[in-house]
Amino acid sequence: MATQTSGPALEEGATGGLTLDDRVALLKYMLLMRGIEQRAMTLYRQGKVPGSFYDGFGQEAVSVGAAFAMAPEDRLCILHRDLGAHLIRGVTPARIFGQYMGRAGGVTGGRDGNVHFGDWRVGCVGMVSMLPDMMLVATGMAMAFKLQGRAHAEGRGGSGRCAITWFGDGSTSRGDFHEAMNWAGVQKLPIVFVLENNQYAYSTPLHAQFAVDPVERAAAYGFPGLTVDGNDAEAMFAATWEARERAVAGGGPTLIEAVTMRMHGHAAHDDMKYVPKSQLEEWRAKDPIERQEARLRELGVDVEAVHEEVKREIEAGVQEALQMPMPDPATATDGLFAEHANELQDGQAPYSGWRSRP
Amino acid sequence: MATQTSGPALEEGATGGLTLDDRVALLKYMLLMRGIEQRAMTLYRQGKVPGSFYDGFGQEAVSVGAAFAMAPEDRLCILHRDLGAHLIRGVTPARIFGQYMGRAGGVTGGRDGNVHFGDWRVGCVGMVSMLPDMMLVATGMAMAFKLQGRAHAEGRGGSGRCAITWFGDGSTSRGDFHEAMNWAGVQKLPIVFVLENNQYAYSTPLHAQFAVDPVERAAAYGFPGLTVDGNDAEAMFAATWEARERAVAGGGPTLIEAVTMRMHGHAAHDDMKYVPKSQLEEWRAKDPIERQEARLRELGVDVEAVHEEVKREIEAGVQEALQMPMPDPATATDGLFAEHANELQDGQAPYSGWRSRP
Amino acid sequence: MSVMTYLQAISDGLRQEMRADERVFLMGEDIGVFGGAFKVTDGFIEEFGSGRVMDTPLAESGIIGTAVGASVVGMRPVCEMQFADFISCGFDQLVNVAGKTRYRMGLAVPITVRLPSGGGFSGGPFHSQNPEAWFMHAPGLKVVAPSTAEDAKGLLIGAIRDPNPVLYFEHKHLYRRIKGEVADGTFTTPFTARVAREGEDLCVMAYGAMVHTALEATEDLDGASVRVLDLRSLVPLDEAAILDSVQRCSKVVIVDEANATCAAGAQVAALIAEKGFEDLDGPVVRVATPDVPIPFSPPLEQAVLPSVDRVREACRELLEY
Amino acid sequence: MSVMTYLQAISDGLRQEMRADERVFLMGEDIGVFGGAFKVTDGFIEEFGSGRVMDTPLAESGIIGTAVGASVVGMRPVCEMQFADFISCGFDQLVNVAGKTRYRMGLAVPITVRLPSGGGFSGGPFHSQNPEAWFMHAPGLKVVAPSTAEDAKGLLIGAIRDPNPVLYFEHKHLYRRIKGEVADGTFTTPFTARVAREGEDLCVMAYGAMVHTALEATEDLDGASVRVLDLRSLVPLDEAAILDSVQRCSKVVIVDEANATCAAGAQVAALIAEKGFEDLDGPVVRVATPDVPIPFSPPLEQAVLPSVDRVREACRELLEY
Ligand SMILES: Cc1ncc(C[n+]2csc(CCOP(=O)(O)OP(=O)(O)O)c2C)c(N)n1
Ligand SMILES: Cc1ncc(C[n+]2csc(CCOP(=O)(O)OP(=O)(O)O)c2C)c(N)n1
Ligand SMILES: [Mg+2]
Ligand SMILES: [Mg+2]
Repeated sequence: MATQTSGPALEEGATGGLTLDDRVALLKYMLLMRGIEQRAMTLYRQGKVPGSFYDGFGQEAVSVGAAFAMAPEDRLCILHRDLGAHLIRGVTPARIFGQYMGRAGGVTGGRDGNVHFGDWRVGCVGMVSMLPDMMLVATGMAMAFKLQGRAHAEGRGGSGRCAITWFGDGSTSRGDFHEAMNWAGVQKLPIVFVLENNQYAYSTPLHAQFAVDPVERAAAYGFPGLTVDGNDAEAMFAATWEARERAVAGGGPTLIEAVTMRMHGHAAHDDMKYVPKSQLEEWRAKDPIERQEARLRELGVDVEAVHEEVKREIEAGVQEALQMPMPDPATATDGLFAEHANELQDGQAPYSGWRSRP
Repeated sequence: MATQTSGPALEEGATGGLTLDDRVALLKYMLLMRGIEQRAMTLYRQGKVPGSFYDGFGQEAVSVGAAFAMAPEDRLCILHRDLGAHLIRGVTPARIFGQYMGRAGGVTGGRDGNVHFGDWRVGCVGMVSMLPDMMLVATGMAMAFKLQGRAHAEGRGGSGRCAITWFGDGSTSRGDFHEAMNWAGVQKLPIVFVLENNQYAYSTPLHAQFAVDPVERAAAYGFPGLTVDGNDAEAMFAATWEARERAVAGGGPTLIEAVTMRMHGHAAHDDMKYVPKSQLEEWRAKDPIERQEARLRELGVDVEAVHEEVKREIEAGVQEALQMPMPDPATATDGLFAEHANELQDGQAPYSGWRSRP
Repeated sequence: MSVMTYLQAISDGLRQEMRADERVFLMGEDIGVFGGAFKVTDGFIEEFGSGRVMDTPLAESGIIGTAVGASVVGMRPVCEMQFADFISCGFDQLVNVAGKTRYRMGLAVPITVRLPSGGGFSGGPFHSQNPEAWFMHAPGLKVVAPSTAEDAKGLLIGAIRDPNPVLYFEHKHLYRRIKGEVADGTFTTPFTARVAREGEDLCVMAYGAMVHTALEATEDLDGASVRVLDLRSLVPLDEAAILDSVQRCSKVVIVDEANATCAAGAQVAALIAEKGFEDLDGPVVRVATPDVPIPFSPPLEQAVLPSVDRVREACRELLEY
Repeated sequence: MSVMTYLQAISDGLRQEMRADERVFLMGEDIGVFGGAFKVTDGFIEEFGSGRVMDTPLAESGIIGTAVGASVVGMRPVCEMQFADFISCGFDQLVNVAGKTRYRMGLAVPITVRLPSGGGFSGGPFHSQNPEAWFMHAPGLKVVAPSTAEDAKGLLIGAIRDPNPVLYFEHKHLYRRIKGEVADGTFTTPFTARVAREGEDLCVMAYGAMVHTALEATEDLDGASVRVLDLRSLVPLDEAAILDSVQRCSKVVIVDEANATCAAGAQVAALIAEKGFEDLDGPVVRVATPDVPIPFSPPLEQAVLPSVDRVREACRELLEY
C-alpha cells in the first residue's frame, strides 16, 4: 500500500522547514499563477490569444508546492497545468503573456503556444504535447546527473542534483509512463515524479484509465509512492522536499500522487458537462489558495497586500507583453538546427533553505 | 505479494484434471518441440536454414503446458520460444521445417522466417519482432470477445472465449507491456498473460530490466499475478487452466510468471559466455522433459515408445519439407493487400477436457 | 441528398455504417461521453452504447494494437486519434503489426484509423501536422484524404469496408469551412483521384485542404485554363490519373501542406519525372511547407503553410515557362 | 592509416571519440557485457566501464527519451538500436521531442542514434528495413548513411559532435564486406555528397549499400562513362552536388534499397524534376525496393531488393534514350 500523508506543515527552522516568508511566497506564486491564467482567459476571449487555452485553476498548490522544493541546480520538465513551477524558476509574467499571445518576446518567440514552453535558461525543457513523453526526458536528466557524479549530495559540496517532472492521471496509461518509471527504478535515479491526479483526463474519468490507483505501481518499480493532498501547497512542498532529499542521498526515485481537481474545462472550449456539479462544489471548498490564505491570516500576514502586489505584477506583465511585436515572418524557418549546443542553466529557487546552504 | 504455486498435478477426472493420455500428450509435444528445434539446428548448420535461428530449449513446458489448457475457439499470440503452442494447435512439423527453410510450403510461404509465424487457420496471429507488441493484439482479441458477447461461459453454450499470449522478461520493460496490462485490467478482459522468465533477455540479466519481479505489477493493474514453475508442464497447465476458467467466468485477466531458463544462446550465433556455468548446471537438473518422463515412468508409461513416435514424425516432417520448392520470385510482391477479410479459425485442442464438453 | 459540412459528413458516414454493420465499433480518447474533441461522435454513445463507442485509456499504441486484435476476430474497429499528431505514439503497431500482417501471414487486418490533421488555426507544432507520407512509406497501409463533404463520407465508408488497414486523414481546417451535397444512406467512394476542375494549360495536384487552396489560387489566373486534380487517395496512388493530367496539361504544380521533404508531393513529382517526362513542358513545381515544425503564432504559421498567393505565384511562373 | 572493415571503422570512431570526449557515452540493448548484437562495442565496457557503455532495459522509447534528457544537461549520448527496425518503438520521442525542441525552445539536443539497417541476408520483414525516409520527413533530425569504412568513421564522429540529433544509418550488409583505409585518431566527414566515381554520360545516385551496387553495375557498361554520386548525407541533402551531377551527365538513375514510395530517392527525383529540369535528357529513373515488407526467403528477397542487374538494366535503357 502506498503511504498516505496528510502533509503537516514543517517546523520552521528545521532543514526542509518553511519560514514565514516561504509560506507567503507559496501563496504569492499561487496567486500569480491563478491571476495570470485568469487574465489570459480574458485576453483569449478578446481574441488576443490564438489557438486554445489551458489552465490549472484549482491545482495551483501542486506545481507551486513541488517546484518550491527544488534547488537552483535541479532540472524540471513542467506540464500543462503547472504554470506555478515556471514562475518559481523565474519566468516573468510578461514573457508568459507574450507566450500566450504568440509574441516575439514570449518564451518561445511564437514558435509554440500556450503552456507548451520551458525556458532552458532556468533549467527547464518545454513539454511536447505527447503525454507523458517528458517523463523520459526527466529520467534521462537524472541518469546524466548520476553519470556525471553530480547526483548525490556527497558529490559536490552538498549540492546533489535532482530532476522533477509532472504528469496527469490520464498520462499514466501510456507506455512512456512505464518505461520511465521502470528505468528510474532499475537505475535508482535522483528523480521526483509528481502524478497530478485531477480526477479527469479531458473528459475521461479515472476508472476508464486504471483499475487501481497508479500510486500503487511505485512499489512494483522498486520505490516509494505516496499520496499527498494536492490542494495543500505546504504538504506538496514537504513531500517533494523529502523525496528530493532521498534522491540526492542516493535513495532513488519517489512517486508523489497529488490528489486535486481540475476546476476548469480541459481547455477553453470545454464546458465540462461530464463533471457532476456536486464534485465541483466539494472541491471548491478545498481551494488551495484559500487554504493558504487562512493559514497566513492566522499568523497575522496581510494577505490583501500580497493580493495587491500580485495584481500589480500581473498588470505590468500584461502591459509589457502587449507592447511586444509579433514575430517576423521572415524568421519562420530559422533555427531548425543548432550551430552550437547549449545546456540547461540554473534557475531561480526562492525557498529560503537554498540560501542557507554552505 | 504475488501468489507462489508449486503446481501440483491435478486430479484425473476432475474438471481441469489431466488423464493419463493428457499427461503423455504433454510429454509428446515437448519432445516434438525439442526434437524439431534440434533437427532444425542441424539443418541450419548445413546451410539449409537462412537467416538466424532461435529455439526454446529448456523452456518446452511453458508453451506446451499453457497452450494445452486452451480451447479450440480460444485465440493465441505465440512468441519466439513457444514452438510447442503451434504444435498443439495443429501446425505440422513439415510446415514448420518448411518455414525455417523459407520454402513455399512453410507456414508463411517464405515471407517470414524462423519463429516469426502463426497460422490464422488454427487461431493464431504470427508475432512481429517488436517485443511485446503482440500483448496488445491479444488484448484486442479479448476485448472483441467481450463486445461480441462471446467472452463468457454463459454466453454461448458454455464455450466462452479467451485469449492468451506469451512474452519474455525483457519484454516487460517496453511500453506496450504496460498499455496491454492496464487495458486488460481496466476492461476486465478474458486473457491470460504468460510471462516467460527465462533469466535473460538476449545477454541482459533480470536486474538490468527491473528492480522488482514484474509479477508484482499484476496487483497494481487489478488482477492476480502468480509465479509458476515453468519447467513443470503440468503446473503450467494447471495455472493456465485456472486462469482461463476465471477469464471466461468474467473474472478478468491473469498474469502467470513461468520461471524457467533459456538453456541455449539467444540465437544460433550466441555462445552465451555471459551465463555462469553453475546457473546452466543448476537448471539442467530441472529439465522439463526429464521431469515429465520421470512422472510417466512411475505411472508405467513406455516413454521410449513416445520418443520413437516423435522421432518418426519429425523425420517424416523433415523429408516432406525438403521436398517443398522454394517460393516463386514472381510472387514476391503479391498479396500486400487483402481482397477479402478473413478471420482467425478454431484450432486443434488436444486436451481431453474439451472433448467431454456439452 | 442533404447539405452537410465536412465534419457532419464524417459523422454521418460513421453513423450510417454503424447502423449497417454491427461489427463496426469506435475506439478513442473522449469519443464517448464527450463526443470527441471535435464532436464527430457527438450523440453516438446514446445511440450505440459504450461498447461500440469506447472511451479508451490515453494510449495510442494500445488503441491501434487492440484494434488489430479485434479486427482479426471479426470486428471492424474505427480508431480515432484525438489529433493526427498523436499517431507517432501508435506508430509501431501501425507500421509493423497492422501493415505487415497480411503480406507475411495472409491474415487481413480490417481497421480504420481516423486522423484529424492539418494546420491553419494556431494549433502549434503538435496539433497541426500532416503525417501521411510516413505511412505511404510503410507498405501495407492504405491512405486516403478527402477534400469534400461527399468524399469525406464515401471514403470513410470505403475505408471501413476495405479489408485492409486504412488511414483516413480528415483535415481539421475543413471541418466546418466546407459544405456540400452528400448522398443519404451508405455509399463508398473509390480510392482514386478526382478531377476537381477541368483545364488544359496547367494542372495543380493536391489533396485535403490544399485542394481548396489550389482551386482558389487558380480560379482566375489571367485567363489560363487550370486543371485541379484532387488525389483523394495516396495509397493506392492513382498513377493513371496523374499521368493523364500530365499528358493533358504538360505543366504541373504539386501542393502539399506537409513538410516538403519526402512528402506525398515528392512521390508524385518523382512519378511524373520518371513516367511522364516526355509529356512535360517545364519543371515539376512543388509548393509545400518548408521543413520546420508548424509554428504557433499566426504570422509564422502563415509564413510556412502554402497560401493561395504562393500557389498562384508558382502557377504564374510555370505558365510563363 | 589502417585498413579496416566498415564495422571496425564504426567501432574505432566510437572508441576514439569516447577517449577524446568524456561526455560521450553509449546506451543500448546488450551493448555492454555482450558487446552489441553485431559486436560493434566489443571490449568497450572493459575500457570505459558500465556507466559509459550502458546496457539498457528493452525499451526504445526509453532509450531515445532518456538520451534527450541526458543531452540537454551536458552529455553526448550515442544510442544503438539493436536493429534499425526497432526505431519504430522510439519513433515518437525521436520526431517530437528530439526533432522539435531546438526549433521550439532554442535548446539543442545533441544525440546520435546508430541504426543498423538494410537487408540482403534473410533478415526478414523486421531485420532488413531502411527507414531513413521517415526521418527525412520529420524536421529537426539530421540523417547520414555512410558507404565506406572511412566515411563510417568520419560521419559517426561528425554525428556525435553535431549539436543536433543525428540518425546514423549503418548498413549491416556492409559491416564485414567492405574494407578500406581509414585515418587514425579522430576526424569528421562533412555531411555532403561524395563523388564515388567520375563520369559524364549518366549519373547513378545512391547511398549506403546501394553505392556499391551502383559501382558494380556500372563498372563496365558498354564503355559508357558513368558517374556515381554517394549522397552520404540525406539531411542535409547536398542539393548542389546533385544538381551539379545532373548538369554534367543529363541522365540520372537513383537507387534506393528502401521501399520506393516517398523514399529518399523520391525526394532526390523531385528535386531534380524541379531544379534540374533544364539539364535533363531523359526521364529521372528510379530503382528501388517495391512497396512490400522485405521477405525472408532468399529467392523472394532477391526479387525485391535492387540488384546489380536491375541497376545495370536501368542504366542501359536510359543511356539508349
Ligand atoms: C499521447 C497523447 N495522446 C492524446 C493527447 C490529447 N490530450 C491532451 S490532454 C489529454 C488528457 C490528459 O489527461 P491527464 O494526463 O490526466 O492530464 P490533465 O490534463 O488532466 O492534467 C489528452 C487525451 C495527448 N496530449 N497526448
Ligand atoms: C522492441 C524490440 N527491441 C529489441 C528487440 C531485439 N531483441 C530480440 S529478442 C531480445 C531479447 C528478448 O528478451 P525476452 O523478452 O526476455 O525474451 P526471450 O528471448 O528471453 O524469450 C531483443 C532485445 C526486439 N525484438 N524488439
Ligand atoms: Mg487529469
Ligand atoms: Mg528472457
